[in-house]
Amino acid sequence: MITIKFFAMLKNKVGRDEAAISIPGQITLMEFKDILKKEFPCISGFIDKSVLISVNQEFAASGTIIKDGDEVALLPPFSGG
Amino acid sequence: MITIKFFAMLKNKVGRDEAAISIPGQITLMEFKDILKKEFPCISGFIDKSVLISVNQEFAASGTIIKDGDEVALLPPFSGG
Amino acid sequence: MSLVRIQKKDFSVSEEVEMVKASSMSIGGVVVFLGTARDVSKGEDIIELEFESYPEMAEKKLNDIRERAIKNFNIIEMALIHRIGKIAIGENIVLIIAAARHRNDAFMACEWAISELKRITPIWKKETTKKGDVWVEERP
Amino acid sequence: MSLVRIQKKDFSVSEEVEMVKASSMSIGGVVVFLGTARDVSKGEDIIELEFESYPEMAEKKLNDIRERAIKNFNIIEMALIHRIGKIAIGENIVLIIAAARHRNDAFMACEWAISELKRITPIWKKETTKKGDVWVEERP
Repeated sequence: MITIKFFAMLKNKVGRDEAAISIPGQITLMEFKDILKKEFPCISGFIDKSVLISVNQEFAASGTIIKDGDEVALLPPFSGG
Repeated sequence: MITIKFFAMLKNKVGRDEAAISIPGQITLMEFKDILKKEFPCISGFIDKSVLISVNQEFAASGTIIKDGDEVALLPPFSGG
Repeated sequence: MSLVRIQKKDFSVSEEVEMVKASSMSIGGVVVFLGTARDVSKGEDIIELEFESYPEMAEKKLNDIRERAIKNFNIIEMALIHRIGKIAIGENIVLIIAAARHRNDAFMACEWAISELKRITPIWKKETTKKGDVWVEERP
Repeated sequence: MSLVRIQKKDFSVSEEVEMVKASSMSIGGVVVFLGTARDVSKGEDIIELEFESYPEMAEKKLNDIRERAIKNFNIIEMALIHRIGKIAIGENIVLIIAAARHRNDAFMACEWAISELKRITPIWKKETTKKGDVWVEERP
């Protein structure tokens, strides 16, 4: 299982702060994004546009490998400070 | 009478923090400096070189007029902060 | 107490400065940035702010900023504290302290650290105005 | 209590910051410079410092810096406090607080103010080392 975390406006849109989905073996973040967009259509626009993604609390790129047990977080533009 | 104030190393050299001298009417700071150098020969080198002078607590230039009742201060290079 | 924290409660600027100063007798200049909640943002009256973070990752990023600041600037120590939860107008939000032998290094490190915090730390601000609540969506 | 002071006793950074913050609800960024007595100066071990001022003129100059900072930088308020008398290693010497809507203005004003203080304020530092007492004769 992959744990998915939602923050700020994404949490509001999805209606919860965490979800879990299973994936077939290891896939890239690019492939995982397509799964996310199908599972959570209400935020697919954000996933394409302004959201950064972290894997196990480190910023991830399109080629980052996602595997069972990972924690993936969808991060809207930051506004701390 | 003119009040003269000495600070920091000048106070140590002159051996006191204040003196009073009288001047003939109004003179420029340039002329007053010559009087100071005669009155306080131990600091005449400083007066020529590194000392700023204030008149009534404002920085003064060679042409500044000194008159009875003024407070003149000899200011070594600052080292606050 | 750690020099890098995400916390709900307010902090004391004096106490945090003393904690940083205690790290060395060679500190000659300390520069502090304190971010506070102001009453107007982009022309809109603000009633209240609320901050949310991705706690583990946010502390990781603040630690990372501290380590890079000490490595890349000529500073002796740095503290970074960010509050989360509801914050009223006038209250403290974020505190960064940079301590160095010489003041220029402390100014440079502190200024760099607050802009780096805004760039890489997963923290989000919700503004409550008369029109309602809005998550601020801006990348600084 | 005045925002511009020359005083013997120590100051509380928190209390001074709160006093500046109290001037406006529109403050979003506060930058503080705190100068402290360090253990080494130009390779020489320092045992103790002592500061002397020309009190009336020094306060006048600090007030002048505050007024020019508010006029020339986009800041809301500024405080400047300098201690005189004997100061032990690690103790506070000088505090400058600049409060603005936006942090860049506060950084610029604070950095300008400390260098202007060093340039125009009649305050002198005596360093006590193992070799004896020396009035520091340097124009920054």
